[in-house]
Order: sequence, then structure tokens, then C-alpha cells
Amino acid sequence: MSRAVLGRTIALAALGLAALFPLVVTSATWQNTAILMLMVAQMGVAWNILGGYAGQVSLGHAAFFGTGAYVSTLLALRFGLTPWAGMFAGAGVAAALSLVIGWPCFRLKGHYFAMATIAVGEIVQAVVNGWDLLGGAVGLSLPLHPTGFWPMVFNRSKLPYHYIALGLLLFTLLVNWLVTRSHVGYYLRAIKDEPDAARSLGVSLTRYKLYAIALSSGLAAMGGTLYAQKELLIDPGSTLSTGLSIKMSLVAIMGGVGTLTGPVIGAVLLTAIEEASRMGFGGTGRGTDMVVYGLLIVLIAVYQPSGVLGWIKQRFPASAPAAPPAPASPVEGAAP
Amino acid sequence: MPVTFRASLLAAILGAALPAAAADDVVIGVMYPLTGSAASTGLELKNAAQLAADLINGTDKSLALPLVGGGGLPGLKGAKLRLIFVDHQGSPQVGATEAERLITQEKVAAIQGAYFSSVTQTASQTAERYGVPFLNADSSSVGLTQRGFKWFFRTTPHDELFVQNAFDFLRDLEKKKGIKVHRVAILAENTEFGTGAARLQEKYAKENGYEVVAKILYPPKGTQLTSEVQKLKAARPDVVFQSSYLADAILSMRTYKDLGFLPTALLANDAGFNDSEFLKTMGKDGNDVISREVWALDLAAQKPVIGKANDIYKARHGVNFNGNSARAFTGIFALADAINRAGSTKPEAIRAALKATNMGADQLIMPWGGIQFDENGQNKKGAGIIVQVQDGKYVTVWPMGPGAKDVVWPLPAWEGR
Amino acid sequence: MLLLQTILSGVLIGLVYALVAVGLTLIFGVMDIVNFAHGEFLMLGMYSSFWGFALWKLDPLFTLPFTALLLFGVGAALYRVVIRRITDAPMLSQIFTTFGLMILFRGLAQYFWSPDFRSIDQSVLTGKVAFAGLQFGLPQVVAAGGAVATTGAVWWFLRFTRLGAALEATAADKEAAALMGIDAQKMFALAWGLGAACAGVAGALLSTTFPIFPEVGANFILFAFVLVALGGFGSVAGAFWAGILIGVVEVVGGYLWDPAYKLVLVLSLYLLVVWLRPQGLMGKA
Amino acid sequence: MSPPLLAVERLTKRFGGLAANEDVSFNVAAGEIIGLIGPNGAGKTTVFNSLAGFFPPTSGQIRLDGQPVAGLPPERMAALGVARTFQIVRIFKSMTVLENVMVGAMLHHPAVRVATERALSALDFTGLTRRAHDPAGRLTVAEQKRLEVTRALACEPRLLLLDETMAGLTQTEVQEAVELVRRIQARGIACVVVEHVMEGIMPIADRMVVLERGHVIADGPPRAIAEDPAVIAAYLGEEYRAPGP
Repeated sequence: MSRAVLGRTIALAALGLAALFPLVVTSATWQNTAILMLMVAQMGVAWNILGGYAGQVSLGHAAFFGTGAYVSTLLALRFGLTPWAGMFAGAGVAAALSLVIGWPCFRLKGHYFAMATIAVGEIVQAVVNGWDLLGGAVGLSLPLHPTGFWPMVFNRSKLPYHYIALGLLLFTLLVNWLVTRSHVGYYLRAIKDEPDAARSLGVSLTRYKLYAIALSSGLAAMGGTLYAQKELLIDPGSTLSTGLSIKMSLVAIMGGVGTLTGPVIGAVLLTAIEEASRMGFGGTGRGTDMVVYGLLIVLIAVYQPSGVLGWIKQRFPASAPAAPPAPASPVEGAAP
Repeated sequence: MPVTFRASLLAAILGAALPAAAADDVVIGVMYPLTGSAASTGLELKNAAQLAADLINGTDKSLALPLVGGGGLPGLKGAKLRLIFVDHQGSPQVGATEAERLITQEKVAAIQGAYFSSVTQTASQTAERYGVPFLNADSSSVGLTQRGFKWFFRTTPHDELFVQNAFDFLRDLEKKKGIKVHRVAILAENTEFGTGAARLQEKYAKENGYEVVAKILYPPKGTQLTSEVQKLKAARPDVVFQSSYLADAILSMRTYKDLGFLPTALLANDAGFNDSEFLKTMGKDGNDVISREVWALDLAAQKPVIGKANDIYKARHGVNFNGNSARAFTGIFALADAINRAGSTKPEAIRAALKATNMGADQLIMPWGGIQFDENGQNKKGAGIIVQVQDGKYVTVWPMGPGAKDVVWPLPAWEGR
Repeated sequence: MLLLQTILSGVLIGLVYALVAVGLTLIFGVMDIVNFAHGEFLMLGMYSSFWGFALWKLDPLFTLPFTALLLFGVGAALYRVVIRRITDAPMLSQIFTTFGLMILFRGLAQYFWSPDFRSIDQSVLTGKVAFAGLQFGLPQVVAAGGAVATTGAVWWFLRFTRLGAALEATAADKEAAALMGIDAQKMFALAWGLGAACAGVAGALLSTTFPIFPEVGANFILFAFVLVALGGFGSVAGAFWAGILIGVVEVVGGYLWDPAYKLVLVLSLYLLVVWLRPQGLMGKA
Repeated sequence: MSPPLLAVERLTKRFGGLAANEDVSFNVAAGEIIGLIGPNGAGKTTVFNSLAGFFPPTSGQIRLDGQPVAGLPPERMAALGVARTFQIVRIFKSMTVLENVMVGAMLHHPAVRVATERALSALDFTGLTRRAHDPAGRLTVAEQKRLEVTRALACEPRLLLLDETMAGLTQTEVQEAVELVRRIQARGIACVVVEHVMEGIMPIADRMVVLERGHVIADGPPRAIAEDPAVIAAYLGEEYRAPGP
């Protein structure tokens, strides 16, 4: 079995597992962990468009995640708009915001860009923190009732949240896949590898980086809406923090930067480590959970810097070229 | 990865998955911030809650509080209280996740937590969804008991009462000493805790006819407070109302001294100013700070059980109770009382018992009228006190009755202390 | 007068920021690695001072050389054990690693020393410096002076010693330096040692005024990042001047405007500068 | 008379106070091969970067079909039909050879399927077809240089700027490269070739432009250039590479 076929089989199996999981496993804790994994994966996949494919390492993506959360929540609280619509409104606002932020920041490269995005994220957090309309430091709360499909609030059953999170992840993956299959995806990878060469081939760096950040932030914002609907409380500290931004990049790195499914794998792994170390050691009050969590991250980063997918590629090198044989095409020039 | 390490992690994961508890125990989930910048407080709260459970499970009856020394809950044939502590890391999302785990995996009868108002909010939401009683002993955000929840109970008074107390105190003091306060300034951390208090303080100051000459919100986790103190100095307030956690409380006091800022009085909003570490660090410079509180050791003069409980706590952990730990201690007693009367660990029965709670003042180590919940789950009989640091100790100065010390007013100069 | 006082207060704290950032920029300059765990070096420096004081009643100023040495050892050892393995890894993996170290160090500090807030309550440094109607706390003045001295020493070391020149050469061009017979591994370890020592000294200088707790690094790391980027990655002089600039803008801005937004002000200034001058104030283009 | 494909008019580029190019003027007609030579540091690469849009000129004008284009960014220049290679190869290492070329082809054919077809035919033209699905980083240096040419060709340029595509190649490889440039010309694409390897450029160039210290010191057919005293003097100053027979 070639690696491509094997990969597809595993992906289908994973999808099946994700779809059936909450029906088979009825423990709310495990169901909840699965939802967290899906949500974190969605963030990582969204982040990956800009940080992975285009190679622009953003450490301020929580600003967009938070924008999505705040926009849909505000629309729901003020105008009774269903979060289903609010989710897209939030994505739109976040994408617009990302263009305003991206345009100046894309003058910067490498570490300079990463640092600037941290600064932007912190500014957004500080501004929202002092913005009364958005509840300031207290944040905004959504009511527990009414529940149901349109208000996107569900009471005890975890199933709706699970399938919304799964759907959103699949949607994000689909967008990601479409990007990689279009010229935009090729351009982004070209920009990441050799920006000057890309320009010489007619690729406008600013334009395609802006495409990437708009898509990436819009999708991250949709995740923000889901967060708001699940936790029913959003505040600057939990939806706009740099820690959250870093987490988005962490899952991508852990799984494999610039790959379609890398962030998903990373999210499953990181969430598992996080939850297990906290559940296992958190109650001691001695910081053991942080020691375990930190240590595991360092070990993975040091011993597997290219992520889980990188490890798989090393371990199981492709035996045959993955791409299909080239179709014959008419020759324009003279044969050599 | 070392094998033992992997094994222990695996054990932890499996351990979390296994159904909890010998059937006889009454399991209560307790959630506090056990890592992060509030971990120090979280640990104190954990210790106090555990002590309460141990006293109830033990057989030593020398402490004159209900249920103590009964070897468990008599209403459940001597079932022991078992507390499961979880770390919510100060994150509302983790709070909700952990509450759910406590309810569904550990099958807790009730939950107590979570110190941070934001985490209390999401965690109690989860409890509400599942129909499990959530007792909050230490979050003072007013909104928590305005959500119309059926399963949420709060023993501590909230911010509005505390702020009211502070202004009642000022009024009483003006009357008693024949002085007049005109200008007040507000300094608060720009977080949920600080801004909430600042808003109320501003409102009450205006209602009471004081002039608010400055309202300064500073970002948390800062490195210096120089600009804030300069601004305060320029505003020349008589009284400064301050809401800060420990690091900023220490930093601000030092900056006051360095920059020579001396208001007539400093009225702190609990938190950092009442932390065990505060006076140790500030030494004489911490003297004469006034703060709102819910507990003080000198209350033991009128209520010996306070001193007795404190002795036990101090013997175990080396420090005195403070307002936070005393409230966590009391929270467990309130839960135990209700579960004992319910005679069952069924949530509905416990909730009914909580609604019917009527603990008297003598059954608590708090200076409260007792514990009795209103229709929103708020304790009607809670009360605040005002303490002042005098000679390195917190002494009660309000309510001004028997046992209350006289207030040192104004603040003496920094030099020559 | 109040304004002048405010400006000078800004300079004092800015110099301490600069010292933290100098360590960070040194590591970056030589290795192109942004160290997220840098604030934890500062935390360790603080705890080193604290334990010297708590166990043996030694003043942080007295134990400062020891703290510097200890942190040098921690930095160099960290390089040997961990960082060495990720020298050639992509930038993201390096961020990932140092971020993990940050969490690990905080966890370890809490594990061994409890999450309690500590402080050094009886230093030889108490009192005030007052002149011409201005007044400053003695600890702040000493901290600023110590920061200037340490930064100056690092600058001197890089400029005027053989070892420093070797370090600079490695920073400028690793291959060329290797051809000149400079052992890059040694230089990297030296950079980490020095970088950690700078942060450790800053921690020691702050330990008499600032509360000490496992997460204290978080308070300083953001400014250190801003300074490094603002001054120009790898530029010691740039970090120094950026420190003063940011300190003054933070304190004066907070005073004249709203303290709630002083962070916004500082970060906006930083973004404006790098927008106009992407390589930072004194960075190489 | 219609304007030349490319007209460089008094192009000047200064960095700080230093002039890398001063008053550089020359024309390129459609389908012509121009050799751009000169000693090291004469400013050849600066001219290239200005033509390709990487450096906005300090003064002077560049015209393409008579239209002023000086100061346009590289991506606009590429769209107008100016493609280039780099002195130090800049291939997309994370991509396959085919994908590298597709990025070029997408300039005029964004649809992936069409771009694939175009890229494959370009690879066929340059003789890299059998490497199409290899990771680009695994190619030899000569192949990488050829890949850059292929990628630039996929942009369907009218003017191709080749920056030292023959440096470091073996004798056989140089001959292959020369052959390739000829075939490119045969497709009606004009080339400006910066080259140190004289035996590579002399036989194919229609005209040579010689730069020294930023100035054009000679402009004419290769034969005439080889005998120009000013050119010989300029080259005697440094390590001299004998021109071809």
C-alpha cells in the first residue's frame, strides 16, 4: 500500500472515529476532551494557512479568535442574531481587521514579524479590556437559556457541540485543502521558501499574504464563536491572550507545520498532554502539572522538531513518488 | 521518555477515568487556582477546605463547631467527607471542563470553588446544566447571584456590600472624630476584580457626596506603578480606595514611600493587602493601612471558637487564617451542614437542604449573622468588617462596637516609623 | 518638576528593562533564537538572591556575583543539554522549545519553592535619594546603576576582549568564524551563559523591590521582547537605548495619559518604529 | 519606427552616496541576445535588479515597448513579460521540480491543471522532464540553474534576464546551457545575459554591453568588443579571463 493510500485510509478512519466517538463513549469528560481537541485542531488548522503555508509566524492570532467570539456574542446579545449568522459576521470582521493589521506588519520579516504580532495581540487585548461596550475586563456572558439549534446553546448533551466542532473543523480543513489545491496555495509556499524568487515570477507578496491572513483569521474567528457558545463567557484574558495565540502555533508545530492534517494530530496530542497532566497532577497544588506539561513539550520539540508528520515521513519514507505520472503534452520547442 | 514517567502518566490518565470513591464517602469537588500567579492563594484555600473536612471526619470534638469530631456525617450514618481538589489554572474554560469532570467522573455530591469570579461563572454554569449544587465561598462579583441559577449558592457577601461597608465606615468615622473627607481617589487593577470594585466605589462615593478626584486603572502584571502614583499625588486625595493583588500592593506601597505620597488614609479592598505575605514584606511601612475584610483574628476575643480554629490551622500550616481561607473553611461547613440534613447525596436533596440552611452566628468562625440563602442563592446574613494594621497586626475597627479598636487617622508620615 | 521626576523614574526602570533585554538580544544575535524562557532566568536570579538572604542573611548585592555565576552556569548548561539540539531547527520549533522551558521552569519553581510570594525585607538598600526637589528610592537607583554597569561590562566585553570579538564574529557569520578557528559550540554556550547571567543580575537587582514568585518572569518578558525588536535583534546598544526610551514612554505616557493604556502606548510606539525602520533602531538591515 | 522592446535610459542607482550605476543606457530589441559583462563590482547585478523591478532606480528611465516601467515592483515587471534568474539559485526547496515551474506558469494560467500542462511542456523544453517529480532540493547545481530558467520561461516572458547561469558549470554543461539560450532565442524571447564565462556568452550574443564602475564603456557586437582597448584595459585591471576564440 503506498503512503498516499495509507494516509487516506487513516484519515477516513480518523474521521469515522471522530464522528462515532460521542455515540460510543458516553462519559461527558471524554466527550468534552474530544470537543476540546476538535476546537484546538480547528484553531491550529486556521493558523496554519498563514503561519504554516505562507510561513508568516503570527503569535497574535488570539486577536482574531477573540474578534469572532466578541462579534457574534455582541450581535446575539444586542440584536438577538443567531450565532450561526454571527459566526460569519465575526469571520468577516476579523478578516477585515486582519487586513488592517497585516498590511503594515507584512513589511516585517521572520522574528520581527512574530514579535510585531505579539504586540498587536497585546494591544487588542488591552483595548478590549478597557472597552465598556464589550464588557471591559469582565467580558460578556451569554444566557444559559434558551437552548437549541438557533441560539447554539445546548444543555447537557455534548453531541451538538461535538458535531458543530467537527463540522467547523472539516469546513476549515476543506478551505485549507482548496487553498492548497489552487494557485494561492502554491504561491504561499513559494513565498515561504523564496520570497524574492516568488516576486520575480509575478507573485505579489503583500497581496497573497493578505489573502492568507484574511482566510486564516476569518476561520480562527469562527472558532471563537464556537468557544463563546460553548463556554458562554468570553473575557479578554481567555479569548485574547498571547498564551492562546501561542497555543495555536504549538499544535501546528507539534503535528507538522504547513501540512493539512498536522495541526489536527498536534491538537489531539497537545490536548491529551494538557488534560492528562492537569487531571493527573493538578490537584496537588505543587505545580507538578506544569512540570509534566513543560517537560513533554520540550522533549517533543527537541527530539521531533518537524512534528509528528515529520517523524512519520522519516520513519516511513515514501517508496514511490506520491504524484501521479505526468500526462504527455504537446511539445512547443524543439527537442533537445 | 523514562518508562516510569510514562507509566505514571498512564496511571494518571486511567486514574482519572476510573469511577471514584468507596460508596460510603461523600465526595465534594473543590476547585481553586493551584498554578499560575494566584496559586499561592489557591493553596491556602485548599488547605483550609481540607482542614474543615478533616475536622468533620475526625473524632476530636474540642472545637465548638457543628459536626466537628463526629467521625463523619451523622445524617449519612457517619459517611466521611472526601474532597477532590482540582486546578482550574485561572481559566474559565478549564473551570468548566473540570467542573464537568468532577460531576460526571468523580460523581461529586457538590462543588465548592473557584475564587476567580470568571471561573466561578463558567464552572457554576456547568453545575447548573447538570443540576449539581455549586457553593461559592469566595468570589465577590455582584453578578454571580443575579443569573437566576437554581443550583448556585454563595456564602460570602458580594462587592456591593463591601463597598457599602467602606462608606458606612467613613460616615461613622467622620461623625465620631468630627472630621470631614472631601476628596477620594480610586486605584484599581484593570481586571474584572479591580474594575468591578472601582465602578461601585465611584458610584457610592458620588452618592455620598465625595469628590472623586482620580480613578486610575492600571494594567495587571506590570513592572512599576510610578506613573499611577504620580497621578495620584497630583490629584491630592484625602482617601485612596485601592484594589490590588499582592505584587501590586507591595509595589504600590513602596512607590508611595519612595515618591513621598501620603494620603490621609488608604482604604484597601482586601486581596493583596490582606495576604499573609503583605505585612511580612512591608514591615512597619504596612502599618495603619485600612482594609475591608470578612475575618480577623482579634474577633476571637468575643468569639473564642475563632481563636481555637485558628490555632489548629496555624499548627498545621504555620500561618494564621485570613479572610480567604476562613471563608473556604466555612464553605465546607455550610456544605456539610446541608448534606448532613439532606441525609443523602442526591443533588436535589442537597439543594433542598441548602435552600433551607439556617446556620447561626455561633456555628461559624465568621463575624456573620449566620448563613441563610435568599432566592438567588446569596447568603443574607453575611457581613463585612473593616480592619486596620496596627503594630503589625490586623485589628477590627468597624463595626464600631465593643471590641473594635480606635482608628489611627490620618496616616503617619513614612519617615520615622 | 513632577514631569522631570516622572521622566527620571522612567529612565531608572528603563535601564533595568534594558539589562533584561541585553541578555535576550545577546542570545538572539549569536544564535537567531528568541528565548521565551528568558523571564525565567530573571526569576531564578531573584530566587537566588532570596535564598541567599533567607538562609544566610546575605544581602542580594553581596550575593550578586554569585547569582551572576550561577545563572551563567544555568544558561550554559541549558544550552548544552537542550538548545544545542535545536540550533538548526526551524524558528517555530525553537519557539516551541523555549516556550516549553518557560512552563517547565515555572512549574519547577513552584514545585520546589511553593507558589508563595517572597520578598527581601531587610536589605542594606533602604531609604531615598533626594536632590533638587526630586526623590527616588535607593534600591531603584542602585538597580539602575547596576544595570548600566552590567550592560556596560557586556558591551566592553564584546568590544575589547578576544573572547568577545570571537562571540561577535560568530554572531556576524558562523561559517567565517569557524574558518577562523572559533569553536561555535563554545560561543553558543557562552552566549547563553552571558544572556542568562544578565537576566539573573537584573533579577538580583530587582529582588529588593519586587515581589518574588514563580511567575514573575511574565511581568518582564513582553518588554524584553519589545526592546530587542525595537533596538534591533542582536544589538546590545540598541537594547540599551530602547530600554531608556520605553521606560520613559511608559512612565510619562501613563502619567500624562491613562495608565490603563500605557502598554498600548508602548507597543504602538514600537510598531510605529519598526514600521518605519523594520530592522529596529540599531539593527543591521 | 516602433520603440525597442527594452530601452534603458540614463539609469542611475545610488546606495547612500555610492553610485552602483551611473547613466547606463542601452537598448534590447525583440528576440535579441545581449551579453552584459564587466569586472566584478561593475554594477551588472544592480542593472539586473533595476530591470527586474527589485531596485527602484535613483534616476533615469526604463521603457518596455516605449512605456515607462522604472520603479514598478518585480511582480508587475513579471506580468509585463520580464522574467529573471538569480545569481545564487533561489528555487523553492519544499516543492517538487514540477511545482517550482508551475508557480511560474500560474502567472498567466492560474488554474492548476493548465499550469501543470504548461509547466510540463516547459520542463520538456529544457530537458528536465525526468526530474519533474523529484524534490527540487535534490537536483544538482547545474539542474537547479536549469530549473530556474525553466521556471522563468514558464512565465512566458518576452525578455529573460539570466544572471550567471553558467558560473560553476562543467564544460559540457556550459555547452548545454549555450544551446538552451539559443533555443530560447529561437522562440522569440529576448535575453539579457550577465556572464563571466566568456566562452559561454561570446558565441551567442548579438551585442555586448560592457560595464565598468557603473558606467557603460562599450556597446557593440562581440568581435568589436573583444578588440576594444577600453574593455581590455578594464579587464586587465583584474584577473583576466581570456575571451573565446
